[in-house]
Amino acid sequence: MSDINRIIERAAQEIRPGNVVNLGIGLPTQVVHYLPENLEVLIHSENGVLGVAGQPSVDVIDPFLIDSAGNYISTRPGGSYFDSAVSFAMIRRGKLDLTMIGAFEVDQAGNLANWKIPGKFSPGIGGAMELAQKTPRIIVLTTHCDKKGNSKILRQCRLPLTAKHCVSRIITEKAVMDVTEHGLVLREKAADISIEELISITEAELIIPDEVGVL
Amino acid sequence: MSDINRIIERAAQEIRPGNVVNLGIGLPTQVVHYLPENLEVLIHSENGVLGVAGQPSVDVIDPFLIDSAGNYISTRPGGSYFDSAVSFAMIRRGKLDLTMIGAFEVDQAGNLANWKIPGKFSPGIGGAMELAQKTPRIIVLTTHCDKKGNSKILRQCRLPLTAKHCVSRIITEKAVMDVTEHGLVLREKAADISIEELISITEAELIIPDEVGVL
Amino acid sequence: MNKQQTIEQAIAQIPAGAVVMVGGFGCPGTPFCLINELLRQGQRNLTLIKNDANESGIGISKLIENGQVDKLITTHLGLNKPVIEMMNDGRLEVQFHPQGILAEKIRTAGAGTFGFLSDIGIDSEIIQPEQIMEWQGQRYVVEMAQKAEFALIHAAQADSYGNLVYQGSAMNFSPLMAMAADNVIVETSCFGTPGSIHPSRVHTPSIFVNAVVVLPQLSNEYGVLDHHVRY
Amino acid sequence: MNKQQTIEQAIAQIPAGAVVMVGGFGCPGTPFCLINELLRQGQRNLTLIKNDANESGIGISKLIENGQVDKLITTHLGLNKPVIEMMNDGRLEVQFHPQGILAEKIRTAGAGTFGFLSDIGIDSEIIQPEQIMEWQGQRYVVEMAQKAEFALIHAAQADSYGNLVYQGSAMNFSPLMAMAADNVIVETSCFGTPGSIHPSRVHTPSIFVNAVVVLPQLSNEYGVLDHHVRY
Repeated sequence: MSDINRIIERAAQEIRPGNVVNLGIGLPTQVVHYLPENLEVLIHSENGVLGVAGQPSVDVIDPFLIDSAGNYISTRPGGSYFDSAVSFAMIRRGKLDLTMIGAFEVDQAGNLANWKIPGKFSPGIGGAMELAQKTPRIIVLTTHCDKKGNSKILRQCRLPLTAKHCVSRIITEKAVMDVTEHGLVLREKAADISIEELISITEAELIIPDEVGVL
Repeated sequence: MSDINRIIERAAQEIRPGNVVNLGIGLPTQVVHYLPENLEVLIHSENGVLGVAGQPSVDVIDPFLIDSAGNYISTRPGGSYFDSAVSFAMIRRGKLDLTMIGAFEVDQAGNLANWKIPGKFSPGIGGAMELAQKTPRIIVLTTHCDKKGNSKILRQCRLPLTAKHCVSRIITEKAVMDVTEHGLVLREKAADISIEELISITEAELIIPDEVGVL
Repeated sequence: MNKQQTIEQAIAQIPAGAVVMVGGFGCPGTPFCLINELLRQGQRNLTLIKNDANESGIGISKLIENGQVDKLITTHLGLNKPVIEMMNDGRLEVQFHPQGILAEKIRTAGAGTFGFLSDIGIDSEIIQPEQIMEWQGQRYVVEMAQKAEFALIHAAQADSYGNLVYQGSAMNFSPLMAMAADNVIVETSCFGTPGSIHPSRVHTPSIFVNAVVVLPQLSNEYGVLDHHVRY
Repeated sequence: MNKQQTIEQAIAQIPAGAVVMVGGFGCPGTPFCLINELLRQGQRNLTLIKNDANESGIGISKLIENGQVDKLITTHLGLNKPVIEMMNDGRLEVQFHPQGILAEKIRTAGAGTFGFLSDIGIDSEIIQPEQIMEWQGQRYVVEMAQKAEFALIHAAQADSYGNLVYQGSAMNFSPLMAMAADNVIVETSCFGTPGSIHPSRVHTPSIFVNAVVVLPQLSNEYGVLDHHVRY
C-alpha cells in the first residue's frame, strides 16, 4: 500500500456516523472513496454541496456537479445545493463537525500553514482559512516529510499561518498524533518504523505515552 | 365614488408597463385591484413576493400566500418567492421603480411621517423606513385632511419622520401634487373643488401653474 | 441523522428565560403547533424575536397575553390591541427595528459574522447616536448580529435529515432564523425520507436544523382567516 | 419586461475598463459563451471578480492570457500556470480574499449594505492593520462591500423576465453576483415564458437580471473534462 493510501485509509476511520465533514483539496478529497457505502455521513464541499458522494459511472457524469477540488461527484439522498455565502455561513457558524485538510507545515501547538510559500507559491487562500479557523475539529492529512526528507511536523511553523492553534490531530503515513495541552502526543505509529526512528524524522517534540497503537 | 376609491383609481394610473412597484399597507395595497389585467407589471410585497396579483376566488385561496397587509393574493406568471433578507436587498439596492405609501403627514419638502404619533400610536416601523429611504420614486396616497379636518399636507412635518426628502408625488381625493425643487406644485385638482378652496384646506404652500389638470 | 422528535421533547428543551426566534410574517410561516406546545408547557420570561406579534388570540400573541414573554424584538405590532396595551403598560418590553434591518441582523448571525454597516434611518430617532461609526470618511450605522438560542420554524415539507422547503410567502424570516439560532425546531405536516426533496429545491439545508416535529395534520389556525377574505 | 438580448448586444454594453463579476467555481457556473464573446469584442483594462481563474485555456483564463484583464479579485488560482506567471511577472494585479469573505463582500453589495464585521484572518498577514476596528470592546475586521458594474452569469434555466434556476454546484457565486452588479447579463440554453419556473423554484428573482442571452446549445466547454474523470 502506498503512503498516500495509508493516510487516506486511516483518515476515513475518523469519520463517525452522523458527522458533517469538509474534505480539503488534495489528500482529503480522496477520503470520500474510502468510506463504507452505508455510513450515514454528510460531506460538505465549500462550492455549495452537502452530501457529496463519489463520482458516478463515467457515462452519467453531470458536468455541473463537482467538489471544491474539481472532481466530478454525485450526492447521496438528503443532499442539498446552496450558494457560496450560505456554504461559508455553515463553516463560520461552526456547523461542521470535522475538516480534513492538507499542510505544508503543522506544529506541536496545532498551528497550520498550508497556503503560501513566500516567493515560491502563493496561489491564494481559497476556503482554507475559514475552515481552519472555524471548524471545531481539524485533522491534518500529510506525508510525514517533504520530498527532500524534511519533517513537516514542526516545533513551530515558519511559513505564514492559515490559522493558529486549530489542529486537533495529524495523520501521516508513519504516525497519528494529537495536539494536546501538554504537547504533541503520539497515538499510533506504523508497524514498519520504530519509535526512535519516528522521533528522529520528526522535528516536533513527540510525547510518547505508555500505549501506542498500530497505524 | 368615495374619496378612497378616487385616490386608488388615480394612483393606479401611475403604474407603467414594466414597473416594479411596492404597495404599502393601507390604501396602496388596494391599488392592485384597479390595475388593468393585461398590464405587465411586477408588484413587490416585502414579505417575500414578486408578481403579486389579486385574491383568487374564495374556494381556492392559499392561506400561505399573503401580501404585507395580510390580504390573500395570487401571483402572476413570472412571479417569485424569496426570504425577507432578499426582499429588503431588492429595496435597499434600489431595484424597485416606485413605492406607493400612506402618510400621517407629508410636507412640501417631500418629508414623510407615517409610523409614529408619540404617546398615541407607535406600533413599529415595519418596512416603511427602508422603502421610503431607498425607492427612487415615492408616491404618497392619503386623504387630503385628517378626520378632524386638519390638512395632512404640511409646510413642515411635526411627527417623527420616516424619511427625509423622499416623496415625489402626493395623491389625495382633492389633488395631485408634485414635490419639486421650487416647492409643492399642483398638477391636478378634483372637479368639485376650486383652487381657492384647495389652498384654504392645504397647510403647505401650493404653487399653482398655468395649467392644472382634472383629477 | 434522523432528527425527528415528538413535539413535547422538542419544546421541552427550551428553558425559562430563553431567547426564541419565531418564523412567520402574519400567519404564513407561523409555527402555530410549536407555539401552542410552548403555551402548554408554560416556560416564562422568554424573549421572542418575530416580525410581528400575530393577531390577538393566535400565534405568539397567546404567549404574550399569557404573560410568558418579557421582551419582544419585532418590526411592527399591526393592530394587535392587547399586545400594544401591554407594551404601553410596561408589562412587555418591545424593541423595534426596521423590517429589513431585523432580517439582516438575523441573517448576519446566521452567516457567522458580527455586524454590518447600514445607512437605514441614520438620521432618524430609531437609531441611537452610539450606533453611529465613522469609517474611511463615511458615517455608518453599525447593526450588530441578532442571535438566539432557539428558532421555531414551520416548513411546508421536511425530510428526516432536516432539509426544508417553504411555501409561498411562508418563507419570509424562516431560512434566516434557521441559520441564526443554535437550536432549530421545525414543524411540518409533510415529512419524508432523505431524497424526498431534490437538492436544488432545498430552501434550508439540513445542517441548520436540530429537530423535526411531524404534525399529523394542520389545524384550523393554518387555514383561511375569514376576516382577511375579500368577498 | 422581456429581457432577451443577442449575445453581441448584451456584451457590447461592457466598456473598456469595466469591473465585471463572473459566476462559476471551476467550470460549473462559468458563462463560457459570454466570456468568449467578450474575448471576441476585445474590451481591455477589465477588472474581473471570480472565485478562480478557470484552468489555462478556458473561461476567464482566456481573457487574462489575451491581456484584456488588468486586475483579478479572486480566492485561488489553483494550478493555472500562465495566470500565476502573469501575476508573478506583474502583468496581472491579483487581489486575494478568503473564499467565504469574497462571497460575503459580494453578498453585502447585493444586500445594499456597506460592509460587515468579521474575525476571519484577523491576526494573519491577509488582513491589513487599517482593516481592524475596535467596537464595543471587541476587535473586528471591517470587510467592505464588493460591487461591480457587470455580472456574467450562467443559468440552467431562465424565463424572459429573468428569473433564474441554477444546476448542481453551478450555483456557487452566481446568485450573489446577480444581486451585487448593476447590470446582470445571463446566458442560458433553457429559456421559457414567464410562468415556466414555479415561484418557489426561483433561485434568482427577475428583478436582479438585466439581459438574458439564449444559447442555441451548450458547447463542448460545458461538458465533462476528461482530465478530471476518475477511471
